[in-house]
Amino acid sequence: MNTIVISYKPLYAVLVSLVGAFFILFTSEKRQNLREAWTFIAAFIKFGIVISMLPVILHGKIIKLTLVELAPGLSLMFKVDFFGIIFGLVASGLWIVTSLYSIGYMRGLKEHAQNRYFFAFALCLSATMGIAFSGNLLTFYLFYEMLTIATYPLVTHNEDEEAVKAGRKYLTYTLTAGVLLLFAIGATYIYAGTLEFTPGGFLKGHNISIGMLQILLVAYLIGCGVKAGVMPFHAWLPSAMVAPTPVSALLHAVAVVKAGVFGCVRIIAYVFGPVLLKDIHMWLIVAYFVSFTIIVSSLFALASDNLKRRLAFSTISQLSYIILGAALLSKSSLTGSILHIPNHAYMKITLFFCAGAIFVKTGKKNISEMDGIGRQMPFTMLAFTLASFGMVGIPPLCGFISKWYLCLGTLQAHEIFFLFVLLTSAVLNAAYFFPIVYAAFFRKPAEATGVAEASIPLVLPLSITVVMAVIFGIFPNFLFHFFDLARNAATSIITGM
Amino acid sequence: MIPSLDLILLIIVLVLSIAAISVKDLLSAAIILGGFSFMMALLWTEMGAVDVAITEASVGAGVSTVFFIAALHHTKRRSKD
Amino acid sequence: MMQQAPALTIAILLLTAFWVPIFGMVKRESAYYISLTAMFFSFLAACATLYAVVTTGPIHYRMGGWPPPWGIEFVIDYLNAGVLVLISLISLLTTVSAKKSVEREIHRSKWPLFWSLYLLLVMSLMGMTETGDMFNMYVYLEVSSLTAYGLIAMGEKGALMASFNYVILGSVGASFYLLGVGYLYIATGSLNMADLSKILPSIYRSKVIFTAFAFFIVGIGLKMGLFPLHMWLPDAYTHAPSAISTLIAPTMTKVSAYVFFRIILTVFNPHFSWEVIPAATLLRWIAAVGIIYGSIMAIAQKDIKRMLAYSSISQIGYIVLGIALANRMGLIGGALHIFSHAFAKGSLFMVVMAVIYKTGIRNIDDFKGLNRKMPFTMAAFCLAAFSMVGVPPTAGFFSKWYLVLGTVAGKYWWLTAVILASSLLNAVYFFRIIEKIYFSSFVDLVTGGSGGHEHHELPAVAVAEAPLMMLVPILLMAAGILAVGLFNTQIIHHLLQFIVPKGLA
Amino acid sequence: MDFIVSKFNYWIYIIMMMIGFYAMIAKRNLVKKIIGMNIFQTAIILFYVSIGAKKGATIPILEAAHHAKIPPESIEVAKYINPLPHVLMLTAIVVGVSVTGVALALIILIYRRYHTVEEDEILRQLS
Amino acid sequence: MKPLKLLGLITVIITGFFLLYGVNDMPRWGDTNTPASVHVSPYYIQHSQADTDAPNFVSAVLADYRGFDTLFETTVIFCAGIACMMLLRKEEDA
Repeated sequence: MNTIVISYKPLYAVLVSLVGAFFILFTSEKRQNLREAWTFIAAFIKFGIVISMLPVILHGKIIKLTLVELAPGLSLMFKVDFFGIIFGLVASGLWIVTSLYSIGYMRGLKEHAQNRYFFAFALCLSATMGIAFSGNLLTFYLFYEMLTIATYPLVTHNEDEEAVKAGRKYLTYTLTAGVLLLFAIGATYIYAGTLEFTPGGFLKGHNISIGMLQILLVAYLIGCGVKAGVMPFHAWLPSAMVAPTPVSALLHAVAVVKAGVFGCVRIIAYVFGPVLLKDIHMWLIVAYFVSFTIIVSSLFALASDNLKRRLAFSTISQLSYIILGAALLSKSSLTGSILHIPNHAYMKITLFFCAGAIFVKTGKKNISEMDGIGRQMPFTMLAFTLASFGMVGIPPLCGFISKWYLCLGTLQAHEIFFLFVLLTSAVLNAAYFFPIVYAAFFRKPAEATGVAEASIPLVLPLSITVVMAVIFGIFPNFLFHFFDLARNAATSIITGM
Repeated sequence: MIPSLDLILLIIVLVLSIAAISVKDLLSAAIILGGFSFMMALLWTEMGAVDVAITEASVGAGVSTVFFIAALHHTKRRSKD
Repeated sequence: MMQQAPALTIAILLLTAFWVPIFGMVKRESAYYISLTAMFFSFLAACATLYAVVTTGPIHYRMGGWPPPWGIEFVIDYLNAGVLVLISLISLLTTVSAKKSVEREIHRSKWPLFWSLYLLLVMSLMGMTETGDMFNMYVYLEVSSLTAYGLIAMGEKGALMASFNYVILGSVGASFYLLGVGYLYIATGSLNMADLSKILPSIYRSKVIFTAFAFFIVGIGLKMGLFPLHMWLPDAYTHAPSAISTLIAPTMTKVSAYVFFRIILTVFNPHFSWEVIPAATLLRWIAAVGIIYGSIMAIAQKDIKRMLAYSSISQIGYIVLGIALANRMGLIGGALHIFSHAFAKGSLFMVVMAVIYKTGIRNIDDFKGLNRKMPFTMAAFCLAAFSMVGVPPTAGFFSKWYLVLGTVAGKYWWLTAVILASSLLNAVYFFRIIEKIYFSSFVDLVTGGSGGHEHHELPAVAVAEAPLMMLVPILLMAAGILAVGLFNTQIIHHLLQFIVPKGLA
Repeated sequence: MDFIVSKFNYWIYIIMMMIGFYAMIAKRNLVKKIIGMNIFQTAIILFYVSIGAKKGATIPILEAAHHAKIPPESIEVAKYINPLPHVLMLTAIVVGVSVTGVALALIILIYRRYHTVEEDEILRQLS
Repeated sequence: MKPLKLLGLITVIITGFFLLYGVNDMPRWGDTNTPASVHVSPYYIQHSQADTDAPNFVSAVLADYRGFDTLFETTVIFCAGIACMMLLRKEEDA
């Protein structure tokens, strides 16, 4: 088991968008077509590379690549395992869709500084890919910080006061988190002498005091949790919604926040490991902590009228599902939590796309203005409705499967409390999504308009993602084998192999 | 080496140094500094460092003082402290 | 030729410096080209030295052929071979990029003298790195100070007073150093560093040695701008001609930091410096306070050069902290920071020089939208700023990484906190500028934040990049930042690991 | 008592150094600062010269007939004053004068621009 | 007394105290057996005539053993000269 294959593919996957980014940067601002061509070429090549690694991983092999030595005994190391490839597939696959959407959105609004926008976007994807495939904590940190920096120009894209403020807030939160992470990584290296991710954790058996381990865990989880929007550290996420919608969609539903969650799961499952986490009596505390986030952010979502803001709070709540699943440390809950990464991504990106399409078409941002919008934009709102069903967890959408496993996990871990948390949150989800759907289809619009859908580049992506969300609900192994990957990952973590 | 001469020269040098930094007329201060250097040269001769003494007498007491006076020629003589 | 390389590094510059004023009298422009050629050959010699050291081990070069305790020798071991190449590379690049700026800021009639002093300054810095004799070091120290006094005074308003203050404090520093040498000499009778390190261990209990040590620390500390002895540094960096700030910021303080390493680790042995006297504890406190002080003062500045100067004070704190941690990781981190900070500060000052040359802007508030005018220069600025903040994979991250490892290994948690807090402070003052450069074009145009989406077309700004002679060195320096970052393991493996005393964890 | 008497000279040098040092950092007049610097440096030189001193020894010039070769072993070391500090101090004197020269040139320039050599007045003009 | 002067005075006194502290362990003034007189310098006294043909030890050391220092002593003068010329020169092209 776990045969190691050495291949340059992970490096290529990272480099493709990096090189693409520079092609974009050096294209003149006027030449839109060429710039978008670069984006597409890079996106497709990247996706192709990632998908070509899938069969190898499904065979139970691990792709490994050691590059430059970053520090004595610590290399820039890529390692593609079950867990990593899921994230890689999600991010690279959705990049293609988002690129298409971006083009429609940016052209529709005649945005400025599109070069910078697409450049930073491609850079973000490089960083995300690096995070997905990093084999040790130092490599992870390198790409994690790269992601922080690359996202910054996207958040401040509008260059007005609000955007600049949001950018500052974003940097304050994420850089502080990065610093904590650096401390934790440094301390881990000094104590454990290695930083390589190992299923089931590598920190065990290094004779580290419990207090120290607890401090490290807290530092790690804050470090990654800030990006994941865990509750007291979430404030940057709603304000970062000033960014253009494709940014919110990809970065705040897929790349950035998922990178944070991905990091949290990596820390819990591949650095500490289930056994150690139980030994230091932290798993329940973490679980209670994120449960709080799940409920409270749902309440916040309920209270906000701005659609993107409501989606942002929904994201915060859903991300905490993933961390909760990991913290419960049972096989089912881990499967559910890992599976929720792609599932939530497909659903949430649909929702954001819809919000963007509505904004481009009608200029409306607030839910209270959206009465009857379903008659005007039937496709968009249909997709929205389906995706929100998925978020609540209604079968046959993909959200159901991951939530089902999460619930099973709470039972496996004998913690009934968390089952209630999940169910309450599902009710709350319904409470903040269904009124939108209701208003869109059953309320009369202020002024009657005929059917006026958004342009093809906007509607096509959201149709694709929502269709995928449905298909993944019915055939969880469709195309990408997400379900098998998630279950294998969970097995490897529990058995420590 | 004559201990008493040694001591007397040392005390003279000390007094001159205090004088150089405390007089308010800069020209006098420069000249006192020249004297200080010259006494120093004497002291060094007495201590057996002839080469150093000769250099100090010519460079320290001579050239330096000339520099100071030249500089003072281009600036003011009076100092506030 | 290879055997003579250590002497050639200096000799080329020295001989050229004597001739530059003479050729310059005939034709003013020739001074620059002669100097540039000399810098280039000296750089080659430095590279040859480095190559020889890496392949065959440390070099002992006897000046005039007299054996060490009696004559003067150059000792080039791993660390100073690296510093030597660093200094000559950065000063070569600075020379290339400084041409236009000097031509604008310095009057034509003074060019030959200017370049002559410039060469002598670089020469003395290289001499300080190479020499193995305590008194010879003093002479270089004075040459570097004297040339720097003259060069700094050539700047604009305020430069004269900045230079004069530097004269006073620089002389105090040099005199303290000289006193230290005297105290050591009276107790040991030797001036040769290697010889001293053999004699000293037997007399470590002597108060003379202790006093000598204290005076070395203060003397070198003054020269390198170690908090709280930094008073001369902000003014000098701010008011000096741009070319000179660019030259001295990355090189002079780094060479002094290197001398600091040398004195603490080679002349006195680490056991004495860290255990017999509580120097390490004291230096840790000084470094920590300096790091925070420098960062906070940098945040308060409006003038970009002054801000960079305060940031230098903070960065010097890192290097000293590395020494004071007294463990393997800390030492490596401190030594690596000499390299990473030299490249980062060098490119920052080069960028500032280019900006001043091109636009005359010095106030941070005026940097608004500069990326549209000078995209490449600003990209380099960002990279260097990231290095200062410590974003991987730039050089600054790795030196910080080793320093953090050092503090963790030594269980100095509060120092870990200081390093981390200061990188956040660095982020504050660098991102403030980056924000202005890239994202503030609309703040003024659209009154009061329009909610964003009704953007007007920005007025077209023609790209007006710095001239190629400035741009290429800037980009090379930026590449250097990345190179030091990515190949830090090689640098450590070939050069820096040898400074760690045997038996140190 | 022996402590004071045997090292009395060092005490005086140090007091002298401190006089110069005080003038350097506390006097507001630029020329006074330079005078202080000269005193400081000269005191250091005095200190060095006395390092080389030996009781009952003579100046460091070989006493021998012209061109007569004396075998190294037969030269009595204690008879001659240590020459090394003297050599160092020749350099130090020159360095000191050079620094003084540059500093005075600066003072002249400062006077040309600010018409004063008092530090506080200059700072007032600068701010 | 102004606060700045007081600060200066304190600095000076501390420095002086340090120097005096060091003096404690110094050899007696004029002692012939100090490390300074027995370690390196005897070689100069004994061998300079044989090595350099100069009866004056100081010139022998200055010009030969430590001739490298002397080279830079000259450089210092050169530097100072160039610096003064550069500073005081009128800004006009001849």
